[in-house]
Amino acid sequence: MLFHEVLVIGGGLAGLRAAIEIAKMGQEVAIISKIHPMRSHSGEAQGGINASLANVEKSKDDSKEKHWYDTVKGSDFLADQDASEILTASAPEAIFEMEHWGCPFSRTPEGKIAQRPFGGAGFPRTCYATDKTGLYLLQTVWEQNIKHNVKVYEEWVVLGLATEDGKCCGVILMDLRSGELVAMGANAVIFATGGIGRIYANTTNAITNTGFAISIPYWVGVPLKDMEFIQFHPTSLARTHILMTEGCRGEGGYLRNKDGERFMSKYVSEKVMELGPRDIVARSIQTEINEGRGFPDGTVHLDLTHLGAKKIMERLPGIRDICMNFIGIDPIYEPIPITPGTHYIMGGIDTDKNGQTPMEGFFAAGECACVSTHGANRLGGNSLLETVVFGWRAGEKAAESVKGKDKKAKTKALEDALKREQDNIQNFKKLSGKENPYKIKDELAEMMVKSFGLFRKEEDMKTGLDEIMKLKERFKNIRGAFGGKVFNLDLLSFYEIKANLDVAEVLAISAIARKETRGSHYRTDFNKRDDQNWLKHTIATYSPEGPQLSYKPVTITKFQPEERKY
Amino acid sequence: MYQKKLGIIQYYFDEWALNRNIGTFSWLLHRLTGVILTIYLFAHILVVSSGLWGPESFNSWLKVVQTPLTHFLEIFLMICIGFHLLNGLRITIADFFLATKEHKAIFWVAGAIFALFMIVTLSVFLPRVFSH
Amino acid sequence: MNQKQSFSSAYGWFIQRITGILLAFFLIVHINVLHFGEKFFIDFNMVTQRLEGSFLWAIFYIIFIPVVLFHGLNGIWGLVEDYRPSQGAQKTVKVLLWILGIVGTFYGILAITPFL
Amino acid sequence: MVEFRIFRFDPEKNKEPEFKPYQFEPFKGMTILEGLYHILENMDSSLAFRSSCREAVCGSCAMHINGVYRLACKTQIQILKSPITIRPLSHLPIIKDLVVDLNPFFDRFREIKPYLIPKENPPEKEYLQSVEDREKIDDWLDCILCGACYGSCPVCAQDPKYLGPHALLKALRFVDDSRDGATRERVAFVTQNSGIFRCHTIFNCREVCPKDLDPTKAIAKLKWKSVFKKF
Repeated sequence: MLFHEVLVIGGGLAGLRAAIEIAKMGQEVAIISKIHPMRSHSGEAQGGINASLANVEKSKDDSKEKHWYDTVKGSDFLADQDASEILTASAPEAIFEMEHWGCPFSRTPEGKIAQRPFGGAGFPRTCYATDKTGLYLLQTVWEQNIKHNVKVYEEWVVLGLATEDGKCCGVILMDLRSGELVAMGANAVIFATGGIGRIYANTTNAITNTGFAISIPYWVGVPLKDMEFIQFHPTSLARTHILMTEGCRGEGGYLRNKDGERFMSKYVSEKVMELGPRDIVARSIQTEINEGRGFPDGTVHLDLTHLGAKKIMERLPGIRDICMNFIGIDPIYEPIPITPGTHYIMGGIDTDKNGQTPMEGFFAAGECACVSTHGANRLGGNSLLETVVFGWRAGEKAAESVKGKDKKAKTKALEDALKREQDNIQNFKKLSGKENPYKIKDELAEMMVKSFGLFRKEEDMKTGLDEIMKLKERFKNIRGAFGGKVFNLDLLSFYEIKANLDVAEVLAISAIARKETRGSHYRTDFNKRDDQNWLKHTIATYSPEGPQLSYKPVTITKFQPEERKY
Repeated sequence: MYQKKLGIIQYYFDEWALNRNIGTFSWLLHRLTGVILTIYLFAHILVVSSGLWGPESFNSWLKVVQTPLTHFLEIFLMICIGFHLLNGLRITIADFFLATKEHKAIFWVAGAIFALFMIVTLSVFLPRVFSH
Repeated sequence: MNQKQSFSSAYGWFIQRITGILLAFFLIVHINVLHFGEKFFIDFNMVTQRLEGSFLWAIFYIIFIPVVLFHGLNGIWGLVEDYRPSQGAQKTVKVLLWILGIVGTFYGILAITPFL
Repeated sequence: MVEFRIFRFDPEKNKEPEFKPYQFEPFKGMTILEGLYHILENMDSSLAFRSSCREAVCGSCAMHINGVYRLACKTQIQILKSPITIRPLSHLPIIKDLVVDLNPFFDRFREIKPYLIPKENPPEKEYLQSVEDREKIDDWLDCILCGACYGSCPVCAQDPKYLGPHALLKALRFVDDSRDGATRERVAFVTQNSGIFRCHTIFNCREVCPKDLDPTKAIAKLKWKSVFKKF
């Protein structure tokens, strides 16, 4: 039976960063990833990574505390302020480290790391490397993993967790190449599996970002936190929903409706305009579209034409490439049609500020975790920062926690879990219904956009929840999975669709319960923030009857909740 | 896992089948003409060296090699030399001046020069073939 | 970074290009004179007329022959190397090519002496 | 109506690969990747291929489509002539259908030590790098390791030890980086038997690169540095 002291699940930024930290501390570590690390969704991040470096003229009054305040304010005061403080205070160090590892940041004329303005931030503090910051960070961190010789199991999928006495003691894996199931023991497991965007149809996320990973710990009893808070990115390309970075607006792009009007002035102050926080800008765009001021194809325009060819080529070359490749538009001469798209989940696996979940030996970091630094709405540029900072902290903590422990797999628990998964797979292959599971996936995704989108309403959400239950019923009556072993994508999809349904249910129940408007959770029937009753985190725990909700207070240290105005 | 076995010659056909572009085309022809020219070079030295055994030996050898067929083949030789020379210069320009972006343009310019060269060659060589 | 480095291939590459450029000049002169300039049929006398007592032509061929042989045989070596022969085979081919080159050079220069 | 002719090889069933035709009605703006998903979801659940980002930055879906190596995600069906022939990347062992074993590809990449080896101990803040120095590496950064260049390079087929366009491009990225201190070692390393001088300047890598990078130019630059020892 295979054994590693620490297992990192997920080869994105958070996972890779955690692995480096563990390797540096001298513990044995292996990364397990469904895809090669360089294919991770982190590489799609475009705009930048926040840190109060005060490198440019306009940001010279910036400080860690101001970054902290902006983050908390952006979160609509739902963020745990101690976690946010850690995030913002470690930011400069984390970024200097990346730079020392070779990340090719763009530079100011003095040779320092360049910064650009981003939504919801008081100063230009987003460090960037043209508009491919995520890709370059991912390259850098992966290269460091090569340097530290970290073992990577590429194209191995985690199917389940093995637990013993409420402690995590390993994972069950499927090697996609051979189709074999493998049990792998570990003293600590770090989940860094990223987002769940694919349960929505209009997502900017990669095809691999399904709800599967997050549901694995959920099924064995690890609670999920704040799942109702889904961020909608204001600018995603029409139809394909490919991300158009916030940097477009940071560099001075305009949003225009069909009358050519810069409509953001109606929703936020003249000073902020397009650079409001994402939830507000996204809702403004959707309002314009809903009230008939959008273009006939249901979009508004992101206008970069006034920036000039030089600036676009220098700062936003990737955006230009995407526009030319996918819709045949050159943003130097034509505005880009955009709509809001599902982008990020603020919630996730419940962790404390060291990445430790309520289950011993089980950690989480990155987008799949909810340390709650982002509260109800994340600011642009903070997600890359979160992956790096909390990946690092989770790695450190996990490495500490396994020191001096037995280096032996707990055979009994692993074998049980292995048996369970083998049965699951057999069941999937034996099914003989009529339904096409992919139809269920698509219908779920469409429904989520309609019922749990930017604007939410009690009755819509209730019908949405009914729909989920119906789809769950239908899922029992699907066709059997393809029987082959090698690279069986079909079987994997079955797992993912089943998980999508469960995660959607958690999301729906959490959202229906929260009777207020906060950050990205905007309800038309309760359109005010309610600090009296709802300044608390939603915790959803698995039970066979469906998710059980409980609540947890928000940590408030320095900034008292106030009205959020931009 | 499956991997196709490569034959020594088959390999060139496969590469051409999967990459039908200027680069592969000129690489293949460059190789072929290079080998032909090297073989020709040695043959050439051998024929000329017959002069070492006196003028008669040289003249009798030249009679053997100056037939309508060899004169016709000389046109082919000119094609080889012309292509190899021009393409060699094209690659050298790309390597020395980092002009990789312009390689296609250079190819077509070289093609035009090659065409001119061939017109002159044919006008001189074809009459020679039929003068026997 | 433990694999054996070979700067000889670096010079091989460079000299191949330089000899290539030189050959462009040599060949144009050689072919122009022989194939385009001369009458239809060549015999011993015609060649002797051209070369006899010409110091320049002698120098021309003494440089031309080694350059063209190096270029040709180095090209063949590049082709052979692509097939990744074993160390032993590589050595054999290398020695063979060097012998061919040196013998060819001497024999080639020798071959033009009757005309001088 | 469009027809996909897809290279199929299932190690559990076939000894030799075959091409299978699939016909369906594409919608406007449909990409090859969406077409493959359409086939997987509705027509043939045994199909295997890689994909992740669907926006040309992850490099999963490089394959040989109608005569050219391209990313399936950014290739529109309507620009191609039906039937569309789809093959996996060449020069790599095939695991199943369109999925190839990229290990040889990544092993070559690891050999060049693809990480920054700093010149000096890191300063307290960032290394200062002028805008001009940053610009020098700008052309070599975007590699997504999709393997299109490796598949298209005839040298990679003959010589599995050949470092390949992707690794050499990365080597130049560090050689040109003003912060990197191992320039001499890097150039010496790529001057090995299976290094830059195996490149025959065929230009295929720059022709197929989906990110419009120019490995041919990178290799030519390395050749210069290697010959004249200009670091």
